[in-house]
Amino acid sequence: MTDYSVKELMACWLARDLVDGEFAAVGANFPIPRAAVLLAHFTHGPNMTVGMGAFKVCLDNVDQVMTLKYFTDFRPMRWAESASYFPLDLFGFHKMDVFYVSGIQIDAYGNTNLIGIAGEGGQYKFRGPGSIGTTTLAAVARRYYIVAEHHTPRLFVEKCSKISALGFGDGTPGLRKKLCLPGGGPKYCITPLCVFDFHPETSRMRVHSLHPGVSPEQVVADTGFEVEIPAKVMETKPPTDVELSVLRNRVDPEGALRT
Amino acid sequence: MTDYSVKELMACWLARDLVDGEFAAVGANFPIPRAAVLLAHFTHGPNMTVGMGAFKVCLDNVDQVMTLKYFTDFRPMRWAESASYFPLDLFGFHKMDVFYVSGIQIDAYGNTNLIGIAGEGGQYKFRGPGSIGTTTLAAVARRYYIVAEHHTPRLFVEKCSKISALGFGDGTPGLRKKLCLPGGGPKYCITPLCVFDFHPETSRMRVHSLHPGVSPEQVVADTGFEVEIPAKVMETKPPTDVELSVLRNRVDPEGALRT
Amino acid sequence: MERKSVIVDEAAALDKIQDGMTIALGGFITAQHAMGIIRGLAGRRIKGLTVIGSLSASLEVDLLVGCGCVRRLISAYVGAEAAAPIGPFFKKAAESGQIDIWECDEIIIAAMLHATAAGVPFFPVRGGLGTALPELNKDLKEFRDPIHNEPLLAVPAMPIHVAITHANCADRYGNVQYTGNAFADGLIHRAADTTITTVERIVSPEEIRRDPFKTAYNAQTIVRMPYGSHPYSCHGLYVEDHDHLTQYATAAYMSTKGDHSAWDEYLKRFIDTPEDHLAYLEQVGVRTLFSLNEF
Amino acid sequence: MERKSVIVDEAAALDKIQDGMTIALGGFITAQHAMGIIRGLAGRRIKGLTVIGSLSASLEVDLLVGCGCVRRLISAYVGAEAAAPIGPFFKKAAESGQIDIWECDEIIIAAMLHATAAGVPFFPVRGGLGTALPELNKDLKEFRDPIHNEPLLAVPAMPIHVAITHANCADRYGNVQYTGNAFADGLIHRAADTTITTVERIVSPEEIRRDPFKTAYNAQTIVRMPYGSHPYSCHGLYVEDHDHLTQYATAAYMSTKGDHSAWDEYLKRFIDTPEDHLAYLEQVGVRTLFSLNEF
Repeated sequence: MTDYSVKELMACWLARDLVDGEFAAVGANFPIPRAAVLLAHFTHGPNMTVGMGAFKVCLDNVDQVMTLKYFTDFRPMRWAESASYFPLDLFGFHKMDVFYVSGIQIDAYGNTNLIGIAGEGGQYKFRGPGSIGTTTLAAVARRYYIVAEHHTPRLFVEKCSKISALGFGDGTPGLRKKLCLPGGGPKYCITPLCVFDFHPETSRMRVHSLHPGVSPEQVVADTGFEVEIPAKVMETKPPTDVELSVLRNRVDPEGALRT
Repeated sequence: MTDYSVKELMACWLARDLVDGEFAAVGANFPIPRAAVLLAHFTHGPNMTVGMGAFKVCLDNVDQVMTLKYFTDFRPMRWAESASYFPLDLFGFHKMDVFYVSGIQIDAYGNTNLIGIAGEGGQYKFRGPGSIGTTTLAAVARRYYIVAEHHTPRLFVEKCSKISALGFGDGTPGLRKKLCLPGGGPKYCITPLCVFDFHPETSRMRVHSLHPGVSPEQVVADTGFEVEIPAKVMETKPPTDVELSVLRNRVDPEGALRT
Repeated sequence: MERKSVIVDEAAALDKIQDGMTIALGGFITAQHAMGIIRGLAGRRIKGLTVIGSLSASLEVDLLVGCGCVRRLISAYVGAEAAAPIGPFFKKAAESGQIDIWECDEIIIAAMLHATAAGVPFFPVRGGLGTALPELNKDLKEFRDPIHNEPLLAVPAMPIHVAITHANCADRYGNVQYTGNAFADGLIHRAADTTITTVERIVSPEEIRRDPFKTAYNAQTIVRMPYGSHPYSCHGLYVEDHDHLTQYATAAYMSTKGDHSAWDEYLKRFIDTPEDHLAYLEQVGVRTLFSLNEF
Repeated sequence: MERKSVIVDEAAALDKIQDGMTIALGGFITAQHAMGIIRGLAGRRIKGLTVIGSLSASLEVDLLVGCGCVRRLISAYVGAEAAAPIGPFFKKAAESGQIDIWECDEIIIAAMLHATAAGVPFFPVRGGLGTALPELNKDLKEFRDPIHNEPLLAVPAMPIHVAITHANCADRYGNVQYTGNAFADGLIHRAADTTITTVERIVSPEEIRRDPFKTAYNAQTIVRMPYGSHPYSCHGLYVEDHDHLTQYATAAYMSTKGDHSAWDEYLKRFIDTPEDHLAYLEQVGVRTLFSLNEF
């Protein structure tokens, strides 16, 4: 089996959870989900609608995709079937199948924070960049994934200082339904150490699988909230040779995920 | 002075009340306002935004404009600076300066009816074609004109059976303001006999001017509501030679208004 | 794995529309109606439809009313301007109470579609206050806005099973492009669960990608139907068939007055006998079709 | 009577923007900002602006914050992705409470613009319920929809004095066309009282009329500014000047940490010394400008 980086592992794992025909968008500066969507499109999703920057593209005849530094990059225009600029219309979000979220804090109930961390007297001790589109998309997209490029106790906290995208709130059963949010909420959270899912009753994160070579103790040590680890925990299935080959040759020729 | 038809008189009178720079739309199958807008554009409104079918056109270099049978006619495309399809966006209506309304009934307070006339047991004895865009435009356009191609007691009634476009309701002072409608309501109503304006206190129609040769008695006889005729009533100013020349040569070469 | 084509034939498209569904028809007044599908529904005498004739409709809706397909009608206008100030069957059905009418104007119907497309339960509008609309249409609720306490009308969202549109071209993957105005077609596409689009021409995906900004939406079902909007216009290709519309309007009007002969003849010739869209076009005739050149 | 041109020079356009106004900036993140005007406002040290950086903004907003122009900020994001995860002056001003932030995401800001453009007092959205947004932004009101009693968030309309956008071309009558995406520029145009658009090229009215479907809106004021979006991109012409953005981000970051030398140098060279947009481009240099070719 070929050697692989943990980012490649994360991308391959996320790709497998995408279904042909789904509608998924690829952001810029969020390389793991980008790779996951493109990999799924190339391996088993020819009928996926792929949002790339401000376009919907189909890449069936495309050998290699360039990496974009900026979301608004015009170059995917060459593969575009239509132009797409969602926030403008208020439209179609609830028809989005899948979406990816990150944050400066991620809490035990899958809430995320891009706003900031409160300090003294109502001010911020750390201000984040802003919610982008996550507040609404987390509310309405059919499902979403939380993707963390690091796994530290400062990132994974018991409670977000400010919630910008609602996961399962404080864990109140049926909270999302009570708020009439059409989206199902976060399905998984993937980190460099493990995959979390959400306990169906408590809505708290628990370990779904550990990446190869990662111990339960390491996850406990690096997570800022008390985390449930089932007795029999799976190992995250590593990338196959085929996946790695498509990933490296067509999706990520520049090797952004290899380090 | 050249001879003219009453429709030509109506178009010329309406044209004079349009100001350069205003935004006015030209419907199909509503030939008098159409002629008024185009005439104003040619004579004193080079900076008007003229909505013609689904386009915004500028006709400064256009010798003659064809008459359209159907609103959706694609041919004004040849003069278009932009495509325009208002209802789609819910936008910009409150920025529309001027609009023209007709009806199967027009009442003493400038309300109009395109819906129908109630019969027995909640049914219609006469069903109209529907409100088109008049309900909202009458609420929000800065001002509007009611244009009647006929003047009969059946058309001009004390109270509309069903109001599709609100003028001044039942005359309650400040009604439009109370309903927070941004538009000023109907400014004038023009008919083949006269121009009506609205009494500033009662909001009822009263004769503003009589067309040349029309007697006050004729207006009273042909109006279904009690109409105020001021002691010193003006005569509607007839078309000038210049107006008629532009109207006949550039706006209405086919003579739709001449009969 | 291969990418799937979404092109189907006429019968397969018609099979997607069943009794009792809510359908939204594209185009605007006398432009761009998917007449191949609409005539098919009339021919099959589909029953109990809720029909959204967006935003203002023409005699395509009148035809569905005349053939008994319509239970509930949502449109700001039903007529053909110079050719017919009002749809005759629509008028009669409205007067007899045979159909329910969701009373609205174009902006209220647009607000309903916007709410549906955006996935919110309602949209607020100003037009309609002080008119007969809230009395005639119980779905419209007067309320006070929660911020400034201003009076408004709440227009509810409405689930729509199928949008049915006509456009100039599409590729086999359902990317639809128009030469002229798409009117509210993109909006009803987004509001509906699925979209059937008839097109004048199928073009290559490469042709579509030449100007992706021209793509109006991606339809789930494409049917090729040249002159598919006849007797209505298709921007960039052909104008309304004024004589045909007049023939329809006259026959329908006479039928509502008790003289059914012309209408029965129309129905037989243009709706019931032709086994498909091309058979209909044969009835219309090449000479007539090619007389409708736009400019 | 003759039709008037709406083309003005840079100074005349800048004179339209005064202390305390609410302005909405076009483009999206690192694309298509009217930098000629924005740099002009920074250079004039205009005060007390409410700035809408729609829908997500970049360092053009950070520059205005850094020059003390901003009282209140409305944007879903302030950063430059790979070149700067967050605007440094924005971060510092937010942490020190120097500016008010109208907390939102892209869809909430879009709802605010839609409400303003449509002339209704508010628009309803679902996103934001259960988050910190209603607590942080007192303008957002939780309410129950009047039809189904579902919980929603009301996003109020907000009067906007001037929209400031950058596009590829316009004619002398203000008809604006884009080669690429216009993002929310059409929306802020409709929401604002008046629009100033800087364009790469003035084209003939005939050129505009060649494809009226490409006209995004009609601006009240046009200023010719080639490379007017630099250091941001303009679709179809040039990409972001990544090095310039990095230079800005580094200088600004150091300044927020107390070392002002690089920022003072940046400010002097690019904001305060150049007497107009072309003088700024001379500072950037022809070699750099022409290195930004898109493909």
